Amino acid sequence: MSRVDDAAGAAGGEGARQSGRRMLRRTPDGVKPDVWLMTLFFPAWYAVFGVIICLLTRVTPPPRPDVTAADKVAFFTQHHLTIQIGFTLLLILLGGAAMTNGLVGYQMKRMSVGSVFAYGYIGGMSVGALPGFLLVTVCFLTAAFRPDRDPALISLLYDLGMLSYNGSLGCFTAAYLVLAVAILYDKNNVFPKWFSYVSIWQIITEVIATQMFVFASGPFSWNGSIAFWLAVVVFSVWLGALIVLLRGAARQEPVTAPALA
Amino acid sequence: MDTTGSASGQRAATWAWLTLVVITIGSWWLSPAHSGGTALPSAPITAVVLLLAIIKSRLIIRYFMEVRDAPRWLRHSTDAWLAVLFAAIFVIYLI
Amino acid sequence: MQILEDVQDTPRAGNIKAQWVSLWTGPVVGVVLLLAALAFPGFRPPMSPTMSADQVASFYADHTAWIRFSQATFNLCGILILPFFTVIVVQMKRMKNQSHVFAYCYLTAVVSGATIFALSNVFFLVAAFRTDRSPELIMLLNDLAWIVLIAPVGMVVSQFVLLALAVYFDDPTDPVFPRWVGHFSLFTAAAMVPAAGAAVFHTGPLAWDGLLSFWLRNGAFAVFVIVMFFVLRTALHRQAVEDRVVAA
Amino acid sequence: MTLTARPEQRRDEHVPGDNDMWVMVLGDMIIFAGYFIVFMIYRSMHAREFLAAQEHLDVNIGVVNTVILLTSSWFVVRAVTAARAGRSAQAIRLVYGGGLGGVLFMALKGYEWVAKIRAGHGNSEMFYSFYYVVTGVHLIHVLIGLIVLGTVVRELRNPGRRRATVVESGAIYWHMVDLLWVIIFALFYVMR
Repeated sequence: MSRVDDAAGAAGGEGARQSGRRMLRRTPDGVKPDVWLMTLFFPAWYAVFGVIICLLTRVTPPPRPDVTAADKVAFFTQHHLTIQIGFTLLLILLGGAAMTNGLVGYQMKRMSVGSVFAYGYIGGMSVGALPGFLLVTVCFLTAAFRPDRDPALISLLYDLGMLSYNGSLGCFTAAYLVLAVAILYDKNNVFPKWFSYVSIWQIITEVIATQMFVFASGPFSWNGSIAFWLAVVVFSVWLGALIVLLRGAARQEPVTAPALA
Repeated sequence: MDTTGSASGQRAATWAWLTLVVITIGSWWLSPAHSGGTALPSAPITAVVLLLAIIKSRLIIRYFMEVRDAPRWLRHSTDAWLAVLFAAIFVIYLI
Repeated sequence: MQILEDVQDTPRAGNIKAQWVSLWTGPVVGVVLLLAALAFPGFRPPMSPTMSADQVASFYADHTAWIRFSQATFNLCGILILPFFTVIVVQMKRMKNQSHVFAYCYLTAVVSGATIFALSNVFFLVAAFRTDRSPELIMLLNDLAWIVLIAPVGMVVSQFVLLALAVYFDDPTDPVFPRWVGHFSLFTAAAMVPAAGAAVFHTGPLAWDGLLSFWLRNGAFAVFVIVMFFVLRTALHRQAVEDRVVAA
Repeated sequence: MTLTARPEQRRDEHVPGDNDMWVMVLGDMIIFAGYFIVFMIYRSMHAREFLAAQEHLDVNIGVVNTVILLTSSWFVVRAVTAARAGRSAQAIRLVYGGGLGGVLFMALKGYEWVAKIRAGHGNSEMFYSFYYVVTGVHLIHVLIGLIVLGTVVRELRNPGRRRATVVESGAIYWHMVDLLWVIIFALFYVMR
């Protein structure tokens, strides 16, 4: 950022804040309106996402891995319409994932440890959107696109979709790791230290999730009690905590704080 | 920091460690690997093993993690964890 | 843009120069991609989703060379459009008294969106790699290629929405971009949305060869890049003047 | 038990370490409890198969590893006492002793894994699939514990810091690794 901006930033600041206020009247006092907007968007997006994956597309809780090709065709026939509605919606709304991750990256940039971890988080999560969300969307929509395809190919799309969705581990592990390390080193107390430990649990669940590439049934399969259900519990704790902590972090940042470089 | 209290705490921890080692070596004889390839399920042995595991866990929690000097919520939550976990394990075992 | 001689080697001049170069990659890469698009037989007209497996297979067999040439060009040059969008990020970060949270979200969306685009040409190229494969498999690869190319609009939609939000939250007394850029960006976002239907419909305007999914989506994106080139050029010139890198 | 503390020994109640570390430890204990309970459910569904597989586990290694880990925990207990008394050099040596125990544990565990895989006990057997996952996750905790002990040493080396809570928190994490192993030992090696 240039010197001139810094000088003008202080002078023209009030105008921008006012226009921001107009955008979002209910921003609490002392909170940056644009940050608050994204902070409110965060749980809203995950709520919509939850509805899409749980109620419409039926990928969570996951369909069984240990079924025949005919059963998989039947799965796509039975949920044909909701899969198409849900995943088409997700195609449009997928960018919300980038927005929520960008918000976390923004808060990480406010930490005393500088930008390196924030960029690591943004990088890991941006890459993760492809195998983690997009591939299952495309696979399931392609399967539903021509239900009369050879059942072996439908089965392939089913496995490819589910394994990429549940089994894309590294991108998220990298993001959780840099988040955990950043919180531990941070002196600005953007997030409390215990949240770093919760992120470490997330890494452990990703490690266990490697087993879903090995087992088609049992506790370590992609719908298994350990590889899936325990991981979902940990993820819910992580996500719930993050929603609350992002609000705290937004409130904690002074509205007059200069923009991040 | 109160060094005399620490010293006695350390002595207690040392006793706890000794007890833990003795129990561990004792469990050696109970294990199925010593049955000469014909291990049979045994509820009494399992009960003993689980009891010993509870004692060991509690020794570690109380004396190593120093929970015995901790506020009540921590003492109670660790005890509750032990109780629920081992009760669940034994009940599932019996079913 | 004529950089003043006495600031030639300063960091702020370097910043302007870097943005200037990145900005100009936009039209250059744009022309290359346009040529690639014209060279792709499947775009003249766009292949229909109603083609049978045998028709798709013989299409790949008949046009193998051009498909390979054009899609390899997309593969090689598609992501070169990224520096153009990073200029937008840098300009968003100049907006006053904003936290720049939108800029970081925008950057995340740009990276993800580009990654998705990079995938589609791989499917096209694999389909053209062995044209003697079973037609069912070629059709599967072709479906995946088209759906990945056209339907995943989420990342670009959120880019345009974020740019619009950033413009609306900008300081109205001294904005980086004029306010109409926000409206234009929202309009482009809206023009992208129907293309998501390409993963469902076989015929009509929402099919991947349809008026909305193919022509409106890609047309709006191209218009956005062209318009933003001029908007960014103006914004960059203003920054250069403010930073006293060029004469006013 | 003969080890109940006499009332006059009780110092003022205080949370050892800090609350953040207790979130980690209690949460991890709950997560592991989940693994143990799922293990027990599958074990009771395939009791005979599990017991037969258990017989092939080398209880000697199990016992030695348990004693190693208990002893390393005992070193860390003494390190905390030394740190509180201001004997930082001794505390550092004791933490190194504890860390050495962790390294030995990992080495023996690695040997045990290799031996089991060579003997044909891969994860196609249900018992061994649990064994590899649970002991593997535990090994990751040992590894994290070694990193934690490293931060404790760094804290003790710096004369300007040496905060008791940091040393205590690290110790609590290390004891949790021990605690979880003791239960793994009972469920995988000994019960029948």
